[in-house]
Parts: sequence; C-alpha cells; structure tokens
Amino acid sequence: MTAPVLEASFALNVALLLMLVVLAAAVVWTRSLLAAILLMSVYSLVSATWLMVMDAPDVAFTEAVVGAGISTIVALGAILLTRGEAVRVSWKRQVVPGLLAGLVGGLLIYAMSGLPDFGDPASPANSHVGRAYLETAKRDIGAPNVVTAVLGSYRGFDTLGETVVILAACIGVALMLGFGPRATLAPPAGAPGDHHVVLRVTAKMLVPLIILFALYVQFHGDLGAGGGFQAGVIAAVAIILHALVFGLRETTAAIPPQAARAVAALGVVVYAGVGIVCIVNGGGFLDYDHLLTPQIEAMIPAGLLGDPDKPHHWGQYFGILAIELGVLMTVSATMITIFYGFAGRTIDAIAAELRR
Amino acid sequence: MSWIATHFNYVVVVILMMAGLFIVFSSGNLIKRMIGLALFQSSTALFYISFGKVSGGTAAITLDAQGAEGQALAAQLDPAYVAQFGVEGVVYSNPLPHVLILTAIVVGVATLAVGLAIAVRVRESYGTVESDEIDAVSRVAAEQAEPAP
Amino acid sequence: MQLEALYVAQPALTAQAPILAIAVPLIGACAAALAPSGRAGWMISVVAAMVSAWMALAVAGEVMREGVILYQLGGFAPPAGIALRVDAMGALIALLIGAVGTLAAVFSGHSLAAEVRPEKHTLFQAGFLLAQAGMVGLVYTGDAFNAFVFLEVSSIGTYALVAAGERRDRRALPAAFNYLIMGTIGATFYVIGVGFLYGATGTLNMADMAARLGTLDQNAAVQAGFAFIVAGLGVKAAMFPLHGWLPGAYAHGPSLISLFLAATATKAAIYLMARFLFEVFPDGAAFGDMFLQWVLAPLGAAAVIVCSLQAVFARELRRMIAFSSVAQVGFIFLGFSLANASGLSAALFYMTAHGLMKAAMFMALGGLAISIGARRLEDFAGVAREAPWTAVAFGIGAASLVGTPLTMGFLAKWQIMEAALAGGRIWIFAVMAAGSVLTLVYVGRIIEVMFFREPAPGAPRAKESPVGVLVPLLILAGLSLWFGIDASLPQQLAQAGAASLFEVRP
Amino acid sequence: MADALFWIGGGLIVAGAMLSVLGAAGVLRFPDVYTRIHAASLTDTGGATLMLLGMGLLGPFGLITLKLLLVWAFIMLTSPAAANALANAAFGSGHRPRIGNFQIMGEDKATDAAPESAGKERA
Repeated sequence: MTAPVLEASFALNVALLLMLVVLAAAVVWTRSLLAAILLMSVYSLVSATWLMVMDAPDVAFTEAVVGAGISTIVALGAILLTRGEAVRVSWKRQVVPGLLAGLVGGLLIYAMSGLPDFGDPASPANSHVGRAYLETAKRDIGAPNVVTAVLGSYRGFDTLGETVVILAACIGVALMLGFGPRATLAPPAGAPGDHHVVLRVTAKMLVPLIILFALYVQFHGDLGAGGGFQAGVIAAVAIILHALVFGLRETTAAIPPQAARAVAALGVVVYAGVGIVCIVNGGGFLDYDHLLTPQIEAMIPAGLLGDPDKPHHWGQYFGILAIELGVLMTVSATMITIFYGFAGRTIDAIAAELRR
Repeated sequence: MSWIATHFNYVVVVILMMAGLFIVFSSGNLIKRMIGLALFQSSTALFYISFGKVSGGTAAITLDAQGAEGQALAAQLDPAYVAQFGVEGVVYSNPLPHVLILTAIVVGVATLAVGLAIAVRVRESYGTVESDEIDAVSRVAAEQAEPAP
Repeated sequence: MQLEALYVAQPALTAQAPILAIAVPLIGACAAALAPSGRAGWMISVVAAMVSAWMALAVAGEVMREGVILYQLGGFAPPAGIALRVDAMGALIALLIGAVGTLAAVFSGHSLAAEVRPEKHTLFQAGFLLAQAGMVGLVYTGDAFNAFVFLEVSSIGTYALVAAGERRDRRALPAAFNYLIMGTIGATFYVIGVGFLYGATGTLNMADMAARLGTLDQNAAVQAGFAFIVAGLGVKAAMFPLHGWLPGAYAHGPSLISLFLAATATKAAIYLMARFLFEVFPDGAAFGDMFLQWVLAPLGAAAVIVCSLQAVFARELRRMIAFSSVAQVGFIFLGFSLANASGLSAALFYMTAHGLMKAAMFMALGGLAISIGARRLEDFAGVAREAPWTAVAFGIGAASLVGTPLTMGFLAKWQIMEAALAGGRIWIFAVMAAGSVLTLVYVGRIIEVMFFREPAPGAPRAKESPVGVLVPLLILAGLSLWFGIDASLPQQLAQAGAASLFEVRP
Repeated sequence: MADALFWIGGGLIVAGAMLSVLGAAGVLRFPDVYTRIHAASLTDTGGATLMLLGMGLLGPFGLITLKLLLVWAFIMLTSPAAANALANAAFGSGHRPRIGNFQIMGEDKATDAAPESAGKERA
C-alpha cells in the first residue's frame, strides 16, 4: 500500500507529541508530587491542543476541562491532605518495573507494525462503522455534530454507562470522604488579615458568567463541540470557585452535600427514565424515535426549529436534549461532591479521625 | 515515506504507556502511583485518536458540501491524495474513536477521584502514603494480639 | 425439570427482559442513594435485585426456547448501534449474579448494621446495586467497548465498597487501593486490546468482529489485541499470576462485598474472556489454540497447586478462602484449556457451582462476624456449638468446595476431570486430583477447628446468625445440595452455551 | 485591503507572542515573587490582547469577533484577579518584597528558599 499524503499539520503533530514525551519524562523523574501534578496539568493542556490538530474538538474540550481542571484540583487536594513529596526509590527496586514496562512496550511496538498508516482514509477503522456514521447521522439523527449524534443516540447506551460510572465515583468518594468531621476551608469574610476583597468581587462577577457559559456549552452540543459532560464540569467549576473564595460553609449552605448527591442520582434517573419512556411508548430502550407519541409530535409546530419544510427528528432531538440534561446533572453534582469530599477534610479532621 | 513517519504517533503512544506503567509499578507513593495511572490511561486516548485521524480531514461536524465553507475545505485537498483514495467533497476524521475516548476520559477521572480518596483515607488511618511504611505498620499490627471487634 | 418451560413471562415483558435486568438495578441504585433511611435503602436494594434476578430468569427461559437473544439499543442495528446479545452461557452467569445478588441484598440488612456506619448505608446499597447492574451488563452486552464501560461500572463503586471495610479492619484501605490499581490496569489493557481489534476490523460489535477477523490475515495487531484483552481480563478474573489484588480485597472488605465479589465478579470477567477466546477469535486463530495449550493450561495448573498451598498455610480464615478462590479459577481455566464443548460446559458448570458455594461460605462468615470479630482460624474454634445452623451451612459450602458426592462441587469437578480424560489430558486430571487433595487438607483444617475443637476459654462467644441472615444462607447451601442431586437447570444452560460456541468450530 | 488586514493581524499576533515570551523570561530572571508575578501577569494580559486583536483582524467579522471579545473580557477579568490572589497568598505566607540593590546573583536562590531572611536585606 502506498503511503497517504501527510499534511502540513503533521509537523505540528510531531512537535506536540514530542512535548508530551518530555512532560511524561519529567513526571517520571520528579519526586515532588506538586511538580508532578502541575506537569500533568500542562500535559493535559498540550494534549488538548494536539486533539484539536487531530480534528477532535469535543475530546479536546473534555481533556481541557477534566485533565487540566478537575483532575488537577482533586490531586492538589489529595496532596494537601497527605504529603507533597515521594520517597526516593532505590535503583534496584526500579529494575523489575522497568523490565515489565519494557516488555509491554516491546509487545506494543511489535503490534504497532500491524496497524494501518497514520491518516490513512482507507484503513478498516476509518472505512467501516466510522464512515457509516458520517453518512447516516444527518439522516437518522439530524444533528450536524456527528460526535454528539453517536454519543447521544447510536452509542447512547455507552454514554449511560459513562454517566453511571460518574455516579459510582460520586458514591465512592462520598463513602470515603463525605462523612465524619468537616472543615470549612476559607475564613469568613471580614476576619482579621483578610485581603481578598478583589478576589471576592471578581468571583462574584464570574460565578454567574461561568454558569451561563456552561449552559451555552450544554445546548450548543448539537451544533459544535460541547455537551452535557463538558457543561457539567464547567458548572461545577463555578461552584468550586465560589467555595474556594467564600469558604465551604457559604457554599454548602447554598448547595448541601446531600442535595448534590441527590442531583447526581437524579441525573441517572433522568437518563434511564428516557430509555424507559421509549419502552413504554413501544420502542426499545433509548430508542428516541419512540420517545414522543404521535399525538405529542403532532402538537409541535413545524417551524419550531428553522426551516418548516425540512423534516425534523423530534424524538431524536428531544431525546438527546433530555439525556444531555441527565449527564449535566450527574456530572456537575458529582464534581461538586468530589470537591466537597476533599475540601471538607483537613489535617484537623485527620487528627480527629486518628483519635477516634 | 518511511515507517517512522507513518507510525510516529504510535511510537509516542508506546513511550507514554511505558512511562505511565513504570510509575505505577516502581513508585511506592500512592499519590504518585495514581498520577502514573492517569498518564497510562490518557495514553490510550492518544492511541485511539491517532488511528481515527484522516489526512486532510476536518472535525466531524457535517457542513453543507456545496456551501462556501464546504467548497473551501474541499479545494484545500491535495489532488494527488484525492486521486489516490477517491475521496470526494469534504473529508471528515472518524468520529467513533472520539466518542469512545470521551467515555474513557470520564472513566479516567472517576478512577482518579476514587483512588485519591482511598489514598487520603490510607493517610488518615496509617499516617503515611508510602507502601513500605504501610506494610511495616500492618506487619506490626499483625504480630500484636487480635484486636477486639 | 424441563427448562423450556422454566419460566414464561408475558411476551411484552420477555422482549424487554434483557435490558430490564440491567436498568432496574441501575434505577434502584439511584433510588437507594435517595432513600431517606438505611432501612428504606435496604428494601429498595432487595426489590431491585429481585426484579433483576426475575428478568434474568425470563431471559434464561427465552434463550432455552429460542436460542441467542439479540436486543438492539436505541433502535439501531449493530454494528452502528450497541446490541445486547445473550446466549445460554450468558443467561446462566446472569442468573447466578441475579440469585446471589438477591440473597446478598437480603443478607446485607444485618451485615451492614454490624460493619458499616449507619449514615453510609444508603450509599453503600447504591454502590452494591451499581456493581450488580454492571456485572449483568458485562455479561449481556454484545459490544466490546460497551463491555469495558460495564467493567468499570461494576468496578469503580466496588473499590470504595471494599475500602469501607476499614471500620472493622483497616487493612481494607491498602487492599482496596491495590485492587483499584490492578483493576484499572486490567481494564486499560482491555481497552488497548479492543483498540487493536478496532484498528484491524473497524467494528466494535463482537459478532461483526468475529466475522471480519475470520476473513483477515492474522497480523501483529490482531495478535497483540488478543494478548492485551486476555491479560486485561486475566487481571479482573484473578488469573494466576495476576491475582495479587484478590486475597486482600476479599479478606479485608465488608462481608457483603466479599461474598458478592467472590461469587460473581471473577465469573463475569471469565465469561467475557471465554467469549473472546471461543467466539471472537474463531477457528482461524491458531495462536488462540496455542494460547489455550501452552499458556492457559499451565497457568491454571499453577494456580491450582500454588494457591491451594497458600490457602493451606494461611492464618486468617477469610484469607484462606480467598486464596482458595484463585485456585478454583485455576480449575475453571483448566476446563477451558481442553478447548472442546464438554470441557467448556464443565467449566461453566463449575463457575456456577463455585459461585454458589463461595457465596454460602462468605455469607456464613459474615453471619458470624456480626457477633465475633474473629479473623484467625483458631478464633473460630468450636463455633458450631454456638451457631450450629450457620456452621452447617458453611460446612455444606465447604463440602461442595472439596467435591464431596451429592454436592454440586462434586458434579462440577467430576465433569472437568471426565472431560480431561476423554480429551487424553492425563496431566490435567492429575493436577485436578492433586488440587482436590490440597483442598481437602485446608477445608479439613477449617472443619476440624469449627466443629470439633473446644472454644478457647475467655474467647468471645459466637451467636447464631439472625433469621435475616440464616434464610438466604440456608437457601444458598440448599442450592448447592439441590444441584448436586438434580443439576438439570445449570447443566442444560451450560451445555447449550458450550455447544453454541463450538458448533462453528471444526 | 484584505492583504493589509492579513499583515497587520499577523504582526499583532507575532507581537503578542513576543510579549508572552518576554514575560516568561521575566518569570525566570526576576529576583522575587512579586516582580515575577508582575512580569507574568502584565505580559499575559498584554500578549493575549494583542493576539486576540490580531485574530479578530484575520477572521471574518461576525460571531467569531464577538467570541474573541468575550474571551478578551474574561482574560481581563481573571488574570489580574489571579495575580492579586497570588501576591496576597505570597504575602500571607511570609514572603516579603526585596527592596534595594542586588549585586550577587547567587544569593537569589538562598533567599528564595528562606523567605523570612529576605527582610534582613532591606536597605
């Protein structure tokens, strides 16, 4: 097979990947956990850039909000509660892990020779199901963003599982850190030595803006990059910002931890409930074409969305809207729960646990 | 085109996977191991996305091929490339790996959160997050008499 | 018992039964998380698990009547959409998960009260139901990537549930962490493997994948995909020597989780591995047969011998039984390695038998743990006097583990040995015999301590388990005995499942 | 006209990038926390402004321009606030600004490591 033509962006691809390798090497090498976490954050940003070059804006968006955002916050919280530096590992203890990693790497390198060339449009991966989605998505679903169509409808069951995984993490973190003595994080406003007026004013302006942006990302997912998951993380970041600036007590007064957990569970109920409604209306699970009964569908004005002459897949449209809402609820509530879990535990709480 | 150029991405993926696995296996610090695990998991994202890329492609957000934007994108394609693969109109990259990796990233952050939460509890219970010290504490506890229920 | 008439639900319900078996515990988990009190959470958990088991029963009946069930999700035909694909083998494993899940949910009422802080009960029940839903999904799904998602659904909550055992035994925390690391590496290996297969075939649907692999030259990517999938699922299935996470997680976790994981978690992973071994990589995969002969068989044999020995020398009772689980996984893999229908069917039957007996043993220990906090074997001296029913149920499970006639374990072991003899693999027969002798040694030690030894003076006295524990416990023990006499139900499903996989092979 | 816009826009982007690089050099070379924050935050907002302006000239006028404007507003809001918070935190944790003449470059590292001693060097 002749090699496909490589684009100009290939140079960018190579440069970004090399940066990733350097960052990974630095993570391996450093003993400071703070440095490792910040390097991983940079790694996520660089890989988000790389994902844009790879034509994957949805993934890039997710990687940026998750890798550089939430993961970094959670990991920083964890080292605050544990320890900032890893103990040096003697070189003898690194031989066997090195050999193991080398073994896996060797197998992988051998296997990679069997993969199609980079960028090959005729490779099996790019020509079978993947190509079919591009051709049928507009017809079956009606959303221009094929990634949203596949995520919400063709492989909606995967996305349900993904939402459930998030709920499982919510339950897991709540079980581990959500109970016992709680800390309040920041001192109340007006306490002596409080210099954070600028921060408070800015945060007050930003929190509603960030939530607005989250809603934009949520509802723009059909047309461009975005969707429930990214929007959920962004909305959670607004709440986390509030907690960091105004203290955990203020934030938990507005959104109690129990409420956050309840919303996380309700999100999955919304998602699975859409599936059940489809069954009740005579379709299969998550078959959005049966989401609306014909009577309801007849009530929708033809010109509701743009061109009245074009046929609309109302079931698919509202189905994806509803499940994205479920994803938004679960993801944002889970991220808030995770933050509450880590932020609510302080060294004092640890001491209290130890005395118990 | 040499093999290195067409498989460069895969080689990088392998290096990143090895780095992640090495950290997980070699480090004794629980937090560092979680970081290594995150690195290892994220390398699978690079793997999937790499073979979903189509040369000359654009993001899988369908546009009107006859419209101005579609025409402009189609015009950018190398004629030799078009002739070789018979592609026509706008070329899109494969959306399926993107969907799979969205799921995988989510799973990754869920794992990270639960793992770090357990690590924090280990610190609270044992006073350390180094495997060696935890083992030592456990060994001492095992040698002592059985604790009451 | 005629299986075709096993259970006939209404047609409309039967058609939706596969998805309901997954969705009901999922929604039940959310309801449990929202429940106002631990007691309400417990009730939700029991009901949801029971409905899931009922649906699994409906599916099993349907599979026996109609053969493989295909259920399209989202109304899209595979490979574009995800489909559930249930064969007899999957129906059997899901039935096991449903039954053990229901009994475990009943048992959890008393067990959690003794082991977990009251305010955590609702979340704990939610996590338990998520694990159950994830395992049923893992067994039913026909999509390779969807299987990964369910693998994680069933695992991520479980890590925290194991760690919640720290209230009684703080070693649960590092054990859970270790479990998380190993489990995640396993799942990631699986994803890498699926990635290779996707790169080679362009599809994620297992049936489609199998069809396309059949026409493909076996290249390096396919081989590596196979290796990574087997290694990844091997970690989840506690395949020797990747079983390092298992003894700690089972020995230190809460009783409910140990019992549920020991009975089902490894089984679901083994089942998925079997589907890849025998279904996705069809006859063309010469390396598949080589793998069975030269990798799986020796590893299985090593597991049987090494881990049985570790069980013999273990000091803590739960650890002993946990090591025994790894050894039993070895028996199952020995059955697989025969690579014929009778070996596979015997291995499937063994999986069911092992699930039931291990569930009974861990549940009995959980019942005892309510009254005494004993861990070491000696501390259980003479418990049969204080808690006779619990001890008898444990004894029945143990007898089944050894392979005493009239128990399910006997039939299971005998079938594998018979298949080994029929296939001319004398050495497998010998390993199994040796493994059984070792099993007898450590089970004998336990029985001797529990039934025939005087309690140490001044030691805390055990109490008989409450009724809420005894009922599910005796049902489990009764099932081990019942299927030891009339095994037609699991037997038919196992045989049908094995036959359907092997009819495509020469 | 379009040509001119292209060159002006491109020039602004390059200028913004240069400013960012200068900022990075400042972070590396300036002696204490406060001057480093100063270097980072000023060049950050300035560089971003120039680059966004350049992008606005390169792209078509319309929705994209609006988005760039929003991005700019967001950066102008957050970056100074972040710099302020950083300086506040540094002050709160005992870092004191270094005031006076510094001849010996080697001393920088020592004083960074021990922020309390920085006060002694005040002129």
